[in-house]
Amino acid sequence: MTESTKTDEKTSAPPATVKTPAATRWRWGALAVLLVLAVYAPFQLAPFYVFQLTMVLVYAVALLGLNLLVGHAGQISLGHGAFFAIGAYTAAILMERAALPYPLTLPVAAAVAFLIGLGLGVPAMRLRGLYLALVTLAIAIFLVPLLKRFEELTGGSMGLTLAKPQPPAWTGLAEDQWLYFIALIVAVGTFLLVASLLRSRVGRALHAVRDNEIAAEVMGVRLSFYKTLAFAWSAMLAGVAGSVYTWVIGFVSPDSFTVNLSINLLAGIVVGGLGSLSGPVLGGLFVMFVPSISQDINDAAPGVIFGLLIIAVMYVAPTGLAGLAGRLIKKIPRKKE
Amino acid sequence: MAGFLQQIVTGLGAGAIYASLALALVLIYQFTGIVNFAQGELAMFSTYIAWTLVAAGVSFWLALVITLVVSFAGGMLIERIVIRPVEGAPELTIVIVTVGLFIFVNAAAGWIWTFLIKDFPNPFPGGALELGAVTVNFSTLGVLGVVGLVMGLLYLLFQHTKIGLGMRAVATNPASARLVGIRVGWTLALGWGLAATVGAVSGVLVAPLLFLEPNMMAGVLIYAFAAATLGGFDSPVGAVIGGLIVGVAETLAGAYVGFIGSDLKIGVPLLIILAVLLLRPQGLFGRAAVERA
Amino acid sequence: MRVSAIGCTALLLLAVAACGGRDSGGETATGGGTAAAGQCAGQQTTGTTDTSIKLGGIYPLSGPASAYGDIPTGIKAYFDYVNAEQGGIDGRKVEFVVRDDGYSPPKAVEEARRLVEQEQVFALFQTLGTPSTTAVWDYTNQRKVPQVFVATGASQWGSNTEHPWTIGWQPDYVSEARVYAQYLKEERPDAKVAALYQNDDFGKDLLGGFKKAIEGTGIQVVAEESYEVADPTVDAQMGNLAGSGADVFLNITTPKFGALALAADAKNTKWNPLHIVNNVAASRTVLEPVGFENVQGVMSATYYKDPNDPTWDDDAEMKLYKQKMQQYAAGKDPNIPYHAFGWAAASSFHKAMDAVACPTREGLRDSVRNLNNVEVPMLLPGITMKTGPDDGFPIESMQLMEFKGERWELFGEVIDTRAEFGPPTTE
Amino acid sequence: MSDLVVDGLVAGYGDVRVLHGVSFGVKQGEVCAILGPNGAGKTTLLRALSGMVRTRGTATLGGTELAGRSPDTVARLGVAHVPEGRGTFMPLTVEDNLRLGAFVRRGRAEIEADLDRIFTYFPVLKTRLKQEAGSLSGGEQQMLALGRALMLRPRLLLLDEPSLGLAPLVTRELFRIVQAINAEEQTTVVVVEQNAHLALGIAQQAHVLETGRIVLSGTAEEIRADEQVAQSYLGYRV
Repeated sequence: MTESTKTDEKTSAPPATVKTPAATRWRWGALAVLLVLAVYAPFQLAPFYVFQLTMVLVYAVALLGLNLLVGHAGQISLGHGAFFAIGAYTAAILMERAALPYPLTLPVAAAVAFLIGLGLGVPAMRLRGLYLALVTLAIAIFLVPLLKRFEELTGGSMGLTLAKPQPPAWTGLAEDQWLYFIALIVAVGTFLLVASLLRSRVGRALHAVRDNEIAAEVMGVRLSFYKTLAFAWSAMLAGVAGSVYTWVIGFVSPDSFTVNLSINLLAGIVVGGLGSLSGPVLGGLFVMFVPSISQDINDAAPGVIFGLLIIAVMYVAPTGLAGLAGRLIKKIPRKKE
Repeated sequence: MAGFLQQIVTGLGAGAIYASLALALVLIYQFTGIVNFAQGELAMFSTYIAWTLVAAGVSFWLALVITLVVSFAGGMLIERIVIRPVEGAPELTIVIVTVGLFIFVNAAAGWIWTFLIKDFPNPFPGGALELGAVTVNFSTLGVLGVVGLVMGLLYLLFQHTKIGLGMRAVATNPASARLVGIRVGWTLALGWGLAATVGAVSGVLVAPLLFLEPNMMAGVLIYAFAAATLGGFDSPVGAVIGGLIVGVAETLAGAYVGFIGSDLKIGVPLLIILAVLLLRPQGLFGRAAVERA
Repeated sequence: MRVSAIGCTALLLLAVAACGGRDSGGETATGGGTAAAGQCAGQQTTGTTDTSIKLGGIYPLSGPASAYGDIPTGIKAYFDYVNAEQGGIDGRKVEFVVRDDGYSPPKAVEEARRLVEQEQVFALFQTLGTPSTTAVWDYTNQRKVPQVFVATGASQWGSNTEHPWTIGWQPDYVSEARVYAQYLKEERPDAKVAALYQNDDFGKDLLGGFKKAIEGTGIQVVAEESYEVADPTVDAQMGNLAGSGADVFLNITTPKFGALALAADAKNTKWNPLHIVNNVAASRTVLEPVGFENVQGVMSATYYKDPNDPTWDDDAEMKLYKQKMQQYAAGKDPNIPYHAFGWAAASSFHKAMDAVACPTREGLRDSVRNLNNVEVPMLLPGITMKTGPDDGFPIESMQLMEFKGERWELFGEVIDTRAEFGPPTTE
Repeated sequence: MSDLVVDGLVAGYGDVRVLHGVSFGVKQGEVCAILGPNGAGKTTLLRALSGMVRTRGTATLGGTELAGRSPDTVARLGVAHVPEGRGTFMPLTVEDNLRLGAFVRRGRAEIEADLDRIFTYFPVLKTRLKQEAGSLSGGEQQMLALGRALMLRPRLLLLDEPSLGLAPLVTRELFRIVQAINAEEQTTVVVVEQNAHLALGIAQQAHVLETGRIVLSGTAEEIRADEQVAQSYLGYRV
């Protein structure tokens, strides 16, 4: 590793938040507004937009997991879509083959993804940076033919079609609203889980691993243990997102989880902002909306616009949209001074 | 036995294709520590330039020369315009920029040239060499020969020229390279130009065998990654040998291991990579120090 | 930094909510449709008026399957032509909204909902690909939105009875397989077949249909190899198939892989089987890069006219197609077969609309399921669209062809697979 | 007449300013020592001179402006900087490292002659010519760094903590060589050093830097005689 890359990495780590009382108030205020809005939104929006926001939440949960791995533990994964797929398929197979009530599929999907993440994490975490990225990429690619191979279980290339969860009558909610609230509860739950995880000793250990592996080791952090754990948690969150995805879309097939999904997810979290809690939400919005925006701009070749937009965002906000938002806000009070 | 040898030859043919692109990947990685996801797409785009020239009546060899020159300039231009603005940003940001470039170039090629597959002239004779019961296509030999030649030229460039020395210096320690007076920015651009040129050679070699279309290199890229990982991301020789091993291994596994079959043979490079990396994380020919990202 | 980022996210969501709230359309909205009267009373008229009809299509315009993105170009050219020169379909100007799903099922679900709920289309006219179509068909059928002439040849569109609002168009893969089986039964009753197939529903349907059709005959499949769409080459598979000693090669592939397999077969001078390439990869645009001298005697079957085929140079419909493509899709190459496919499908839709009892969604649903030998000029002579209460397959006939010189030559009679085999089934 | 003239030099990283207007001069062929505690801005000063950090103010070498130029341009103007950590090209051979020092020079024969000249200062390098630089010991690497710098035929040599991480005996030998080089080649040297005793031993002039400002300047003897300096940096009382 060269000197210059070392300094780059240092600057890339998000600066530690200095919690002044005012800032904390701001933060809680903003969060409260956000939550109120999130609860209010499905009663105001057309069902289609409710569905879109539901998918944003699903992607946000998956990105939360990726953020844990990439943003907080500093490990690159190009195979996050594979764990998303594992969660989605676990839920689908349990609902289809075992007729398990859908809420029960979520913990099972989480557990399966966690265990597979742990199993793959033990060898994978001996690799660093680029090599880990490529091995995870290979996992994502390999999963597609593997899903087709076990046709009796997975439905092969035709996939599995499932009935979507129906809202209980007492709620008076429409299907889209019900699914939205499920996704919202899962998203809020996982965000709280990750936030408290990061504040704990584990979070500090992960940051130490990211910022300086050698120093962390010297300080007595069991590197491989925490890295593997981060990988497994990240997989678990992807699995949770995957199971909610299955409820919302009602269909899984190998073509739903190609390597493009993994690459979109990684692009999403980098664009959203690594290491920040709002990064996954912004990334989810990016993954969900930017492809359609690209098509609105140029329907002859949407990819041309999508590619340019990714590059443009990285120019404007090299540390992601969360960082950009932060910088913009920071500038406002400064002018007043 | 003849069947087995034939499988190996088939594997070498595929491996040579992977190796040619892996060579370009390794070049960029050496200089910048970046895995350029758009490398294959740039190669595809270069090949379309050559195709357009040939279709316009330019002779194949002249078209090739023009394409290599244009690719070199294009590679440098991309470094200056696309990569330079995010220089100094976290590596992951740059990787994502190359992903954006991948999507952009792929879509642009489809937009300009449509998705119809195109015939690309084969510089090598169409026949085959009969060695006993084994058939070796001349095009396989040609690809292997050109890949070897490119590798040799790169070796000469790096080990025996001043520019090459400067490039190696930038690759190992850019800050220090600046202090001895090397214009690092231009050297990096040179590296991109060189990688784009090698990529163009790869595209021109691959196109007659895979047919030219915008997704021609996307499948090859994955195997080129595997080849580079196997050989070591900082070793051009390793990339080529890695490519050949990957090609042979997946072909043999697909043919002889019943459970794997044709559908799961893509898992073979995965297993090889995993095994190699666990035993020797820097790859077969890489240097331990280079594990940088 | 984190503080303000959350604030910003809040603002952003607020903006999304605000702009969403403005043009929210409820489930009951009629989208400006006129209430149907008389025998059509109570039927859905969303997306259509006396002067307009709005259709939505979902295709991969981005990503690895973008080649199919040419299909809507042909459709648009047809509708533009009909709108400009015939006053639309029965006086209704057609508006065709195309959305991109990148061949990704969840994206297809999103786009289907956008088209149905936001754009308020009358019907989904074509969704492309089995995965995307399967992902949305529960939705369209619950919503009672016609999803007609989907661009995929899976047999479930015709055989499934729980999805009356969804129907295919092109001959399904099983029917196509039967055409080849029928030919081999007559000409090569002892054929040993080697097959290369794409490892997805399309490849498996076609190969499965073929195996089913040759049951009880002297024909056997002696070797089969699959490939993934992500594979760079099929050389290894072709090597293994050549080693099987088969005398017929069944090439079940998409265009690029079809060309690769044709080239590999041509290169191998020791193995010279009868080469049957499936319709998807049989376009002259696939054979040309391989070299016409390398594909002499290759067989296939088809149902619509290939714009590259000189046989149709004087055909009235082909002339019209090429002229109107030039006029309404300037700069697009009319020889791309997907354009002709789109044109043929659009003209089929026109015919189906002409035959509706009521200009309603129910009317379209019933019309496409009650096609009585409807002629579509872009289809081969003798091939018509026919459906009935227990037949959900509009086109089931194909004609064999052999490549000679620089073009396909049709031979034999049009083969009606339904007459020969009964309804398609893979079971 | 000073060869190197630094006037009001301001430098820093991002928003953090490290140097707050530093001014001094070094005569042609003299050795100038920069002393000061950790974090005073000594390394930043050298980086500012060789263009590695953004600056305001001026720094001229023989009348040519250095400040605000890129490191490679500064090197082409004859400034050789041996950075903190030595800046060795680890995987490259010793010979490659030395030749890189002469990267901006032309004239093959002269460069070959200079190689030989460097082996007279550092005979050990000649025996390690084809070896990877990374395999050398710390002292050898420091010698290699010096040799690489000399291959530029520098007009100005900037040395950043040459003694760091080396055994006392090796350090003394190194400073002896620096002194010899300075004497024989008439190269102007600016050396930043924690070990003030050693630095003052070869310097004519010295400046003490604290929190980005020069707080004391004088000849080596004057600085050595200063009681406060003696206390803080020399580790003994006068």
